[in-house]
Amino acid sequence: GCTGGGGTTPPQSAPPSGAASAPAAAANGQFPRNETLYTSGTQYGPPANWNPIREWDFATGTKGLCYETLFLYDTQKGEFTPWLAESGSWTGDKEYTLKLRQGVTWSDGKPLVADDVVYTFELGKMETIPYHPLWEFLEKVEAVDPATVKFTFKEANYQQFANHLYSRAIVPKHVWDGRSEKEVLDGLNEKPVGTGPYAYHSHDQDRMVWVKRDGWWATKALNLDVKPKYIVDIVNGSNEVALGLLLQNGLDLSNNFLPGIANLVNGNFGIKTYYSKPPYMLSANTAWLVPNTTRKPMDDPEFRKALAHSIDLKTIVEKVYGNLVLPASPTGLLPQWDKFVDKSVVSSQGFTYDEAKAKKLLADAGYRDRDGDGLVENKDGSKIELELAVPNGWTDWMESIRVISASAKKAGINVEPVFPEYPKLVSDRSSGDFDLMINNERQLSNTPWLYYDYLFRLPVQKQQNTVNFGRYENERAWELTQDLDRTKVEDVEGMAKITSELQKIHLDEMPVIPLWYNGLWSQTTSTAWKNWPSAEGSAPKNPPTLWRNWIELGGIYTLTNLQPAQG
Amino acid sequence: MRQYFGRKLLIYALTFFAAVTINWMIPRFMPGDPIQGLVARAQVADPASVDAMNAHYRNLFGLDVPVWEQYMNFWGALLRGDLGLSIWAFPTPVSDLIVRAIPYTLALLIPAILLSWWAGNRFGAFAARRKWLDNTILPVGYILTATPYMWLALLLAWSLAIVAGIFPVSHAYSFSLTPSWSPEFLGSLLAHWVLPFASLFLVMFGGWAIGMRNLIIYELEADYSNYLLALGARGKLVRDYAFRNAVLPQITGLALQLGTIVAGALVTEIVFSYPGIGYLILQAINSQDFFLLQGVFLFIVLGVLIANFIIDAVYTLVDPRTRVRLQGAGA
Amino acid sequence: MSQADQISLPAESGGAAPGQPAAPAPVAARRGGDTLYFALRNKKLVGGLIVVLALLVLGVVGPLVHTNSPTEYLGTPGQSPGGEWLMGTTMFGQDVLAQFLHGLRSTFLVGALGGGLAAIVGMAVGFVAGYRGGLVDEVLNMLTNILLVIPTLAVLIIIAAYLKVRGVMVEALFIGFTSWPWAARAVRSQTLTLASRDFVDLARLSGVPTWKIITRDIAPNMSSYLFMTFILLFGGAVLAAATLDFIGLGPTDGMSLGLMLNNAVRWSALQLGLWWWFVPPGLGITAVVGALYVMNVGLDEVFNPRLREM
Amino acid sequence: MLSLHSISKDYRTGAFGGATMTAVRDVSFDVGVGEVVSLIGESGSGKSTIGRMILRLASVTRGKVTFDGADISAYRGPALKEYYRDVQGVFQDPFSCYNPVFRADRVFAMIKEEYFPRVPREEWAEKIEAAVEAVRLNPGEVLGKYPHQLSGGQLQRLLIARALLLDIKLLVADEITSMLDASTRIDVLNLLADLKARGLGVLFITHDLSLGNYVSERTIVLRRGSIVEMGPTNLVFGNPLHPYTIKLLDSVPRLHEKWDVDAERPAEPAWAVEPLVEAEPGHFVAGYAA
Amino acid sequence: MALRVSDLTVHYRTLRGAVKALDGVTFEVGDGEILGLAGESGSGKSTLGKSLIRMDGRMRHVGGTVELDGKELPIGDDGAMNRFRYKEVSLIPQYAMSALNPTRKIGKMVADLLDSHGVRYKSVEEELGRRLDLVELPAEVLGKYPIELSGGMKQRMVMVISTLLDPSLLIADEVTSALDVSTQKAVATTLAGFRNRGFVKSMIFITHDISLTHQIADTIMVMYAGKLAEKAPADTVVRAPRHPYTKALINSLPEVGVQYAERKLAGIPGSPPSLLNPPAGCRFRDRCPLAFDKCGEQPPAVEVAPGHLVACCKA
Ligand SMILES: Nc1ncnc2c1ncn2[C@@H]1O[C@H](COP(=O)(O)OP(=O)(O)OP(=O)(O)O)[C@@H](O)[C@H]1O
Ligand SMILES: Nc1ncnc2c1ncn2[C@@H]1O[C@H](COP(=O)(O)OP(=O)(O)OP(=O)(O)O)[C@@H](O)[C@H]1O
Ligand SMILES: [Mg+2]
Ligand SMILES: [Mg+2]
Ligand code: NI
Repeated sequence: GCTGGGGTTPPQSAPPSGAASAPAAAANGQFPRNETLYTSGTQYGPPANWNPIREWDFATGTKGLCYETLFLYDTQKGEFTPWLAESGSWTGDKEYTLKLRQGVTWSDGKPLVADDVVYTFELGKMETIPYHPLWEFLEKVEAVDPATVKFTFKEANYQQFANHLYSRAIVPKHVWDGRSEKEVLDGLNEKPVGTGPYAYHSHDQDRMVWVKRDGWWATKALNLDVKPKYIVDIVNGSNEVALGLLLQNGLDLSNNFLPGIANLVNGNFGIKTYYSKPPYMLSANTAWLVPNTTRKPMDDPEFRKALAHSIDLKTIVEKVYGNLVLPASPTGLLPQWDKFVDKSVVSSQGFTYDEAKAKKLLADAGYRDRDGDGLVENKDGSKIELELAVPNGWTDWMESIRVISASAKKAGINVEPVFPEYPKLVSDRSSGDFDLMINNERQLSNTPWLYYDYLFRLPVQKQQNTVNFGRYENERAWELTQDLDRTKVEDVEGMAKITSELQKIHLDEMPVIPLWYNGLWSQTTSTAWKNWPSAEGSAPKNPPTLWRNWIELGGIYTLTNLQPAQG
Repeated sequence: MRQYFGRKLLIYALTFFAAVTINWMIPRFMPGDPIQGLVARAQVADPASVDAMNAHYRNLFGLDVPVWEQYMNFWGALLRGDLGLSIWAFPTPVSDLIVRAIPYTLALLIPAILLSWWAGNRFGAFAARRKWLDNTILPVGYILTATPYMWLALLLAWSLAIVAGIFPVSHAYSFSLTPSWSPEFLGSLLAHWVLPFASLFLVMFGGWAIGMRNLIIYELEADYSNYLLALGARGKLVRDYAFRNAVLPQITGLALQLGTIVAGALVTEIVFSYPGIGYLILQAINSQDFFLLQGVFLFIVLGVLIANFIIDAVYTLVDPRTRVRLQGAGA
Repeated sequence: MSQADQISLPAESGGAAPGQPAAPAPVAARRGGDTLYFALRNKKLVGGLIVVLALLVLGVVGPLVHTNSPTEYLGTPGQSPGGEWLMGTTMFGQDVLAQFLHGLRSTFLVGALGGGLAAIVGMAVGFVAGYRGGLVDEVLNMLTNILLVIPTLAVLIIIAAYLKVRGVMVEALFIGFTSWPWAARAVRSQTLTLASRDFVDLARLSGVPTWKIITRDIAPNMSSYLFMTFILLFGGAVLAAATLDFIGLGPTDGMSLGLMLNNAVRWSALQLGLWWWFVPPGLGITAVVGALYVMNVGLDEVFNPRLREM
Repeated sequence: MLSLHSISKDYRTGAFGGATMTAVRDVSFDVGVGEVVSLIGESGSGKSTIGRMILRLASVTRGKVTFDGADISAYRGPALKEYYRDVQGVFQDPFSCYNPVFRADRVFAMIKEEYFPRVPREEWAEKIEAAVEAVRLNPGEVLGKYPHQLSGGQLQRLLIARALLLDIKLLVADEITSMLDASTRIDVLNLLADLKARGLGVLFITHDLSLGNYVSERTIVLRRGSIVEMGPTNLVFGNPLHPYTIKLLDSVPRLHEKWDVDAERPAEPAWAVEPLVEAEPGHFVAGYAA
Repeated sequence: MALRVSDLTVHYRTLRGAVKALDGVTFEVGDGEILGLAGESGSGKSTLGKSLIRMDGRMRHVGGTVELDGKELPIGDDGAMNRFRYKEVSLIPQYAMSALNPTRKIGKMVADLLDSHGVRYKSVEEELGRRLDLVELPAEVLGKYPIELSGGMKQRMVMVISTLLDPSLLIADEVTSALDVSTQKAVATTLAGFRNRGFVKSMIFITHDISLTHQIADTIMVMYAGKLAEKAPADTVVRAPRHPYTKALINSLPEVGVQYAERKLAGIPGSPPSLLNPPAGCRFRDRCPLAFDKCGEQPPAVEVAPGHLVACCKA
């Protein structure tokens, strides 16, 4: 069904403009409820830039609604869908050729050409650009013709490159050309010119408004259409406000962690989640307990294992989260990666909460309670006093580590929860100045390689900024991880073989202790829009989210599948 | 007169200087490195990139020069009205964020302060008239002034917004509107304003009422009141006089209260997600945006100082005693 | 810093201090059993005291009797009051009553500690400034005025952000060190009037050292005033702590009423209708502070014969 | 014994101490052993200020005060304490001289604590009783009571007893009778006069001329901080030469003489700082031109 | 007779019982008479003054009547008294320095006060000017705030205000005690001048200084412990007092010229009785050198000579 948008003519390829200059789009400054999609849960500060390079803080939808990627990746099916690209394939050992889709135009009317892709990837040559590491194995990008791009590699890191293919937002060279490194990195890009279905409408401190743009290529090419004429993304000040809005039907899609949502889903509030039963949400990432393996006694795998057995995960899942999360598999691999989990390894080496086992592991490894305080001491008799840190204010985690502390103490391990402010934690974590912490900074992606990259990346730097915060060093594991990277994306079996090895090492050594899967928090209401993704029946199965970097993981289909609730 | 104000100005200047200095220290002496936080958010792993980004941001925030120079630069920038960039809303200048938030805070604070002051004083004077009023109505004042701002705000939000659904719970105007002068928009602004205003108003109202009641009792006991009564002046006249005189210390009280009031506005805005300065502070705290915190703090100090100065000036204008004293006529 | 200021500000020019006697009336205070007589007959004082004491007992004894841990997940989440859980349970199944009792306890702790500290600092500064006069006075006065103008909450926020672990004690400390200025000012002006009284001169003529004069001659004469100052500082500290707790800068371990409010809000108690989670803590704070304020007025009436009969 | 050498006192006034106000200007006089000197003048003329300067309760802006030849401004700590062993004061308002919170005896206890810490308790009690009896009070009646339980006259006499404990040489008595009833007032005055006989020097500050006249041998008339007339009491009162003194005396209500109510009030004599001139032996008058 | 007070009894309510501050006082004040009220501190002078115009919250009218110009004053009824205040009875308070509203211009305050009595300011403006002239105050003071006036000026201002409506009776309570001799004289003579000019018909001048009272009063009434001790023409009280208390009082007054060395004066030993539970009989008994058995009964005030009342059985 393709019903345009309620009769009013959307502005022709709406020229993105400043906050004040687009009021004509909304009839007397109002967004009719039945044409507007209200979302929230992505943006934590006021929309401050529309710069697709700033993947961590651009305004919601900058990538996905406005700028688009070459491919999409379907996490459910594990498939790549050509998007701006028409196709792409490895045309040599170290050569990848990409065909661009024809008929794609930028919102200023210019066509998308190969040079745009080349320009985008070449931006990564700048050191401060987040995808700069790509150029460690990429040698060059060339436009063979206006519709063909050729990538030549120093080394074929298939997995990694596949990730780039659906992660990089393509920017128009004719607009961006000549921007300095500072502008590229820090520029606001107030007038985003993209290929996507929406254009900038207006913004305020607490909201971002997108307006549907005519002439989105996918309508013709893929018979896809986005129904909401306006998308109003509400800045997420606090979860409870979002919940309030949701209850008042002021939100159609909330991507917030809302405690107590289970009650509401089960009650008669018109709020739906992907699953109608626990865990209610799809899983989005794994929360790990990260021990600092350079410190005693966390340098001892046996101690780490004992610690893993001492965690009362059930209480966390049931009480703290009210069953909104799933306990993680001992491997920590997300359910979407189930095919890479070696069940035999898990059954032989996995762990669960088991106080007795934890005590036994401790005793066997030589950790005994020498002074009778119920807490074990180091092998050399010195006291063990470990601090488990989560950022202050992250309430669910704060509650969780209280639980961990309590159950660990029962097993005899002295773990105290601490709540430093976030920047402090970040700098401690980078420099390795911590005992234990919780971290979940790896999202679901196309490849478990990213997961193991997080666990095993070597060499350990002075500052560990994104991976291997525990400074765990295992050459073999890192080699295996690199091997995984060099395995072709289609070679699931080859990948599984390597991941099985990696899981063995992981469970043997416990460099990080997987705890639970954080959900792809998502709650929907159907007053204005229906056909939301759901596990049930024929409902769409895409991730119901506008989280940054998730629109290209299928979030865009959620929009194209939506239907007005009335009529 | 000049001396008096000169001296006041000196105090203000010193306060300002102290505040700015504390302020300057905020991001520099906070645990954790804001730049590191910024870089960490960008999820850059490559050591070279990290270094490049670090250098880039250090330069951008002016943290790559010696500390004393940073301090000087800070003053320089300050005098140019430049409060630096926010991290929370990078790369929006802090001053922009503040300027955008101010109207909301002022729209809450000014009516709440003035109306509660006026109504509280009236009410307190009224309650002081009779013993039974004093014992029945005034306790309301005590309860109100003892109420934490946020709790009253919560109660109002819960009862009138969530349960009764009469008012919206949060934000400054409906998400279905864009700012304009249309009646819908103004109506929406008003509807969103009522509850935060009411919670501020009520708490302050209680305080002023009690203050006035206590003051006016002393005034009614004063010699001039007794003299008037002995000469058979009407009760109304005596009360009027007492009221006028009792209002004067309440003006000074207002100056001293500003800090508290600002704090009250802060939590109220937080409860209602009202996009004013208080909300900004919460966001700054939560995202550890010290540059923003710095700017907001400075702004509050400045605001309080200016307000204090105005109140001081008003006070000297309305109280003949200080005026005369200042002119040295009494000496 | 606190709302308490509002009802206690010794007006600089007016001389009369709302809520407090313009000058302490210790003569009356000492006249035999009069004070006690009026104290016992003053409904405001007695009523306020009863409420405060009742809550104090609840806070002190409560947790000993009702031994549930305030943080453990004991029951079904989100139980409404009644039955097994007198005041219901939180989102996690924590016992709200236990939280409330522990919260009361720390509320009193913060109040007593923060208020006490502020009173001590305020008195020290006020006494010295008022008694010494001259340059000392000028400098202290300047300091007081500066602190009075700086919005202390902002300062508190900054300081609070420094610490990894914050306890109730630390919080009380902050509050104590930032909320004294108005008290200092009030004490100073009282000291000024007292210091010009002849008995102070007489003490000096008797060779009594300054500190002794302050502690033995001046302070006892203002005892009622000082006590009332403390009461107001106490209330102010409780409110300040609640505010800090509420914006998430409260104790990271331990329970307080402000923290309960904070948690209730963060975990959407409002939207989920768990009113028993956020109503009692606010009510507790209001009751403690309100009762203290009422007591203050009662005391004022007791100590100040002029106010006894209006 | 006590000499004032051209002392002056400036107070800072104005809202923030901008202006200065000279409360006492170039005042010089002596008080000898066993001599009662009365200091007379209207309100605000600086009488108390002079007394306070002598007692080191106020600083001297210019000039110096010597006691037995030594400049008292140098005394600090113990030296000052020793000074107070010799020089004591009694103030106008007996009620405010007692800390209302404590028993009246505390004024004695302070003396003991600071000056006689080693004297045994019994001995001390005897000493007090002696002193109290010396001021003609009944120890049993006044000791151990709170100030409000005693009359003004009793309190005032206790203060004098307190000074006596120290065996002082000079007493500064600042308006010690103005708060007392006529009937008790005279007792205190008589007491002073008796003490004088024991060799005590007294600076008797008052604005009541008849009282000054009653007890003192020498009189100093003060006007706006300056001495206008000074000399033996009988000369100053018997033969007032300065117009201000004359006016002052004229204003004193007398029992046996009535004012002429409807008469023109004499104009306030013009005020100027004039040097003291010796009009008769020992009788100094400001700006006197014979 | 302008004022006739008969058997006036006023008590203060206190915790420990009634303080019998005024106990059956009877006297008269004639037209044009200035009655000087003298006595020891606490003898009930102020109480009497207050009773005649405005009782404070703790005072209780126990008995007796007050008649002014033939009309009875409802002194126990605060509301009813309002009619008489200012127009009939007026007061110059002791606290003249603080009697004026500090934040109101004086003229405005006067206007407000007059308005309260239904008198138009305009109608008295001229007279006000004349009287200000009389006390040597410039007319500009009306446009000033009290703080801009010196103490003496305020005192005179209050005198003018209080007498503006020409009351029958003016009560001046200790108006001079805080002043030094020269100002004291000025104030006292001005008051007498007011009477002479007819601004007030009669006046009660309260002070504890007999020598001062004597200067302007026609009659002096000496009170002792809530009772009348002696009332007589001023000269008689000073020269030929009959009551032992008056005598002792007069004798204890030093005079200019009297020196200790020449004539030692004597005070009155002892102190007045508590008014909470005053002993029966003559209240001066304990201190009286002449006391004898009969003093155990309350002596009535006897007119020993025309206009000379003495309450003592020895008189
Ligand atoms: N601490 C002070 N600061 C400023 N001025 C003062 C101070 N003390 C006294 N003065 C001023 O100094 C002058 C002299 O005061 P002083 O008390 O010595 O007068 P006095 O003769 O004792 O008057 P009185 O008879 O009223 O006691 C007065 O004008 C007074 O206002
Ligand atoms: N408010 C009161 N409550 C109780 N007793 C009072 C009150 N006011 C006065 N008295 C008592 O009444 C008696 C008479 O007091 P009053 O003030 O009339 O005396 P006075 O003659 O005016 O003395 P003074 O010369 O000190 O002014 C005194 O014993 C006094 O203690
Ligand atoms: Mg004096
Ligand atoms: Mg009196
Ligand atoms: Ni809304």
